[in-house]
Amino acid sequence: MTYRVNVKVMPRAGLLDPQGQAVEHALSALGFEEAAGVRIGRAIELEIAAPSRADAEARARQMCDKLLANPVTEDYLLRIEEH
Amino acid sequence: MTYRVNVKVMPRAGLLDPQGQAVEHALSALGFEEAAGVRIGRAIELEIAAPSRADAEARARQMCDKLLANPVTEDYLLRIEEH
Amino acid sequence: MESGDREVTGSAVAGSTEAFAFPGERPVSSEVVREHNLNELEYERILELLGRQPTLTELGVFSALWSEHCSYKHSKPVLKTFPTTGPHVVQGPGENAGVLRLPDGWAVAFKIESHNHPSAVEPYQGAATGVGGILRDVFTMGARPVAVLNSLRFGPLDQPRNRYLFAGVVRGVGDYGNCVGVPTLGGEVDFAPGYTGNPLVNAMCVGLLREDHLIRAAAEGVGNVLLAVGARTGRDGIHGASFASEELSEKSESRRPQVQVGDPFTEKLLLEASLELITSDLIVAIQDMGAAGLTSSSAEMAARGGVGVEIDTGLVPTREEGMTPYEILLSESQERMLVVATPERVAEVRRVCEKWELAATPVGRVTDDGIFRVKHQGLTVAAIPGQRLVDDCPIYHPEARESEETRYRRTALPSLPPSVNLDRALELLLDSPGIASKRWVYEQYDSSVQASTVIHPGGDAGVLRVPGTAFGLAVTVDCNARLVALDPYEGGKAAVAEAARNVACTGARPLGVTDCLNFGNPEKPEVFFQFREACRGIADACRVFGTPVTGGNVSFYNESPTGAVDPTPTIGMVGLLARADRRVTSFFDRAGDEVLILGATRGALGGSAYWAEVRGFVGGAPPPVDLEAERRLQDFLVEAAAQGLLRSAHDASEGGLLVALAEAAMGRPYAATMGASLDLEGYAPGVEVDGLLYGEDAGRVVVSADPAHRDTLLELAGRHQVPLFRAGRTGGSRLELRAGSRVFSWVLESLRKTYFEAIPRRMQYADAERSAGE
Amino acid sequence: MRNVAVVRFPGSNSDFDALRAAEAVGAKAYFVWHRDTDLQGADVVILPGGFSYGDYLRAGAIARFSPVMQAVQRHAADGGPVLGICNGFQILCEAHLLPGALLRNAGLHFVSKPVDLVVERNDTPFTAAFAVGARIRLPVAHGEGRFLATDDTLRMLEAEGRVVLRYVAETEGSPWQPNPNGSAAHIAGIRNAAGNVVGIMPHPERADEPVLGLADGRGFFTSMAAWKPQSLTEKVSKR
Ligand SMILES: Nc1ncnc2c1ncn2[C@@H]1O[C@H](COP(=O)(O)OP(=O)(O)O)[C@@H](O)[C@H]1O
Ligand SMILES: [Mg+2]
Repeated sequence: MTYRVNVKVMPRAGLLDPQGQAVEHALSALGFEEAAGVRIGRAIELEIAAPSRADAEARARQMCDKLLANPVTEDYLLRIEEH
Repeated sequence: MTYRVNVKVMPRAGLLDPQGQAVEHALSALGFEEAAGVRIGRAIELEIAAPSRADAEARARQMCDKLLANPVTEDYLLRIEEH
Repeated sequence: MESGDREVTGSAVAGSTEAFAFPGERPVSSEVVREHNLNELEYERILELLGRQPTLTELGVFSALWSEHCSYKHSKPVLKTFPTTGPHVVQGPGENAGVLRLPDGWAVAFKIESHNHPSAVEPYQGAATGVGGILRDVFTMGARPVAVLNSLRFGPLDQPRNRYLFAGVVRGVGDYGNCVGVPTLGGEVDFAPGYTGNPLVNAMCVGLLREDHLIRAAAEGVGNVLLAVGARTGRDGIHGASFASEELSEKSESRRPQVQVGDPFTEKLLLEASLELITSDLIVAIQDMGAAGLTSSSAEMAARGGVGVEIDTGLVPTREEGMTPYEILLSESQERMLVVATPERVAEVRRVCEKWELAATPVGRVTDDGIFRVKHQGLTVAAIPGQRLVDDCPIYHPEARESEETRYRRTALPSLPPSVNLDRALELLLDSPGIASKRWVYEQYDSSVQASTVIHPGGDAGVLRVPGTAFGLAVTVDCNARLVALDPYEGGKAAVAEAARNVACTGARPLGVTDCLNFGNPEKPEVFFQFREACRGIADACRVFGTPVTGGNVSFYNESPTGAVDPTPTIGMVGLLARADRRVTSFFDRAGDEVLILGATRGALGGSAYWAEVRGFVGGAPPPVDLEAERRLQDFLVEAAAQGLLRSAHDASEGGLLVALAEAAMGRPYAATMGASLDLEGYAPGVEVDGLLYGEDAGRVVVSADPAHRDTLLELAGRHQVPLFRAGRTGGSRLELRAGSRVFSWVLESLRKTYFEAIPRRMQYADAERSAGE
Repeated sequence: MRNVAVVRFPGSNSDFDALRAAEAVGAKAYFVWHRDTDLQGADVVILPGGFSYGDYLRAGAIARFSPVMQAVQRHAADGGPVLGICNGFQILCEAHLLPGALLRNAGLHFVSKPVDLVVERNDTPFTAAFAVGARIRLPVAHGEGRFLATDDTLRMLEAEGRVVLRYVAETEGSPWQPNPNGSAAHIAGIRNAAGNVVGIMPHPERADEPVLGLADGRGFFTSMAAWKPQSLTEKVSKR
């Protein structure tokens, strides 16, 4: 079975996000004043071959903890779909 | 009403994604041989004040087309939740 | 922004030192005091100084200003022994950066700073914010930053964690400096087991100013307004200063302050705004909110001006809701400045900042009662006699004793026979990351921005021209920690001598020094011994060279579970090149040139890279540095370059004479090689071949010159009493060498592959290696 | 005398360099602020290198919307010469004044070093002083310089001879030279159809004097100074 894994890695809440800030300014300069709280992180897509969805998720977590997300500055969110 | 908007901006399919390749290589080096097809893009979170979900979505699209994604090299995906 | 328009809350009774706990703040218990890294003696001093119990806010203020990082409580007496004066010294130690006089009304401001602990926790942000801080130290003097340098130490690259730290730090240094638009003109990187778990990240900045634009960070003028300029204040790096003043341990993981994130874009705006404010004479004083943020910047500026300040933390723009005065005072959010201006100028100051899209918010004022007073929505939460707050931290004179182990190591010799022959040894050395080309590093650093770079990284010192003038500056950072570890005094001398040699090789005259003293826990006698002796060596060398120490930084407690780091007193030096177009590079570049060796070789292998890398032995007595000989060598190089007699000059450092010759011949990765055939017969009679090729005696330089200049050079060398040996000619695609009975011949192309690929090969996938190996 | 407007965006960092290089060939060069809407009678516009808006999101993505860019668009539409250097090139692509996009370097690292290039067109206001096929050396310093476009666009660029600068395939004497960023077809610089808008990744303004070790960059500015309004239209109509 292969599963499609979506990882969203975002800057820790409370940490400065200069990129998000700059984009928020740009948006309101472009007339999108209704946009607020812009934060920018990484989106990672991958496929995992695994016997079960649970296994796929477990492995994906390990990948995030070990490599895909920086525990010091980032939080991540996993979404898994069959494929 | 404010809506939480999740934008996922990914490199257009078929385009070389050196970062994705590097991460895929690092994953297998770490023993995650089951990971494949790694692609890396941008995750953007923001809040939009709008009268309706439809309006929020329409505005979010405009933001993506105008600024958040580069039509030449990127595709984007929107997800909107009430908030 | 509105908050900025509000009036600063009226003063409390002048002179009153009454203060109240902020609602909800913990009472000050002995436990709380300990958490703040204050010992009994220090707490007693606080009680005595206040005549009452401190509030938690006040305790936080004391713990920041009395941390090692801010108070220099273990190092002050030793630092006092550095020579700090000279006819060309415009600003010595004590300001944000030292300043030296240059020709034509110009001056150079320069300073080095460590960011070791933050980089150990988060290499990318740690290094980036390190660069940001040192840039601010320089442009708050009124100088435009024109060069960045960096001195880095990591554990061996065969461990993934070390590769990850190395990759992250280099990316952080690069991304920040590149974005702000300051060229990185030099640096050094070395690798040794002692740095595993505690990397060293030292950043140096060099700036240019018109001497009459110099501004000092002294608050003056009762009634003047304090403005916070730049980024909003968040909960970042609270207690960073005291964090930097303790050993890294599991415990510090939990006490770890929230990571500071750098924003080089805002820094660039701050840089332009600050220089506009200073050069258009709109402000009285300006200081970076660096370590201990608003607290140290305001307290130090007040103390320098002999005045008091009153700050209303309620007016400081914050990034997060409900921040307490304690947090606002101690936050180390980046890209913030504290500016002092007369009330009439405030509007103008804010207009300039506005132009650069920066907020400038009045947050306090200068008072006449000498009190450091903090209010929050009308409530006085801190009121401390300002001068004593800055000056009265207890000073310590720790015991100093050299460790038995070091004494033994100095007298020891390699036990194993050489594993490889002498020509293979060269390849091993060129492949060792400490000696190999650092191109993997400096190609990630913009070295051409500002269109003034005359010599890029890759040789000895970096050189930049001063636009609109004929002269230029040479800049370098150097330290061979192996030598310092084995003999702190000689090692300290050697670090200054190498820096001066690197500067002089370009044809520049050494001007002055900024030092970054990275050591372990000073409360350990063997560590304090290293510190004291290394400083004695630095002071002696600076005296002989006429290069005063105009500033620097002490970083103690560089210890990890594996013990103290190798003592690493990094020397940053600037030199004056009278004619930038006469600069001398370090590579052979014309066939048929004479190759000359300056200086004497005794074949000292103590502390050499050859013993360490090839024979697996770190020990022996480092070669003593003859400071007078070094000085004569510098004079010779400066004069020869000024007369245009030299085609290239490269000093022998790690790896000895042979590595220096090979480097001169291999050239830069972007140009063709230029071989040489040399004969050392009669150069160093009686010296064993291994010592001749790989010994690390100080004071030696390899130069190449047009044969037409030979006699002039011989005469000049005679006049300066510099030993000069004619070793042969450049040419061909090999490095050929006769030494005693031995004849060697290396193919440069294959040496180049080794030398230039050594680090890239090891770092191929390092960016993606974070937790691996943790 | 040529009026040369150097546009300053927040985060520009080669603005002074471009100004200096233009002045060095006798141009009357001056800064135009990103909020300005008037180019003050500029004959030539230079978008300098740097990190406008920190290069956040994508290099040039935010700067493209600066008020001044409308004036630049008009200037370009009227056939006025525009040179985008590095970040300026990225801005021109984001603003669709030039096709394609500049992505993160294939090597994933910022790259700062001298590179060898071939000048393929001298019928632009900025390369007229070079012979076609001339080999020059200039510094690059960028993290997002990998030129990329659809196959059709690439074919069109080649067919219309709109590649102005190309990284040489290899350099004798050094295996560490070529294509520093993985650009498609080794493209280092292109021009628009009319030929008046040119974008390049390398930095001629940092290599225009012997004391800097490289001087080939001077040609871009002497070309600019010598260029006459009609000379381009002639060349264009000749094709
Ligand atoms: N971290 C670094 N950043 C920039 N340049 C560096 C760095 N490390 C080394 N270099 C450059 O590489 C060259 C060789 O460095 P090094 O081996 O320390 O020379 P030396 O032994 O003469 O001090 C020097 O030009 C130096 O500036
Ligand atoms: Mg050297």
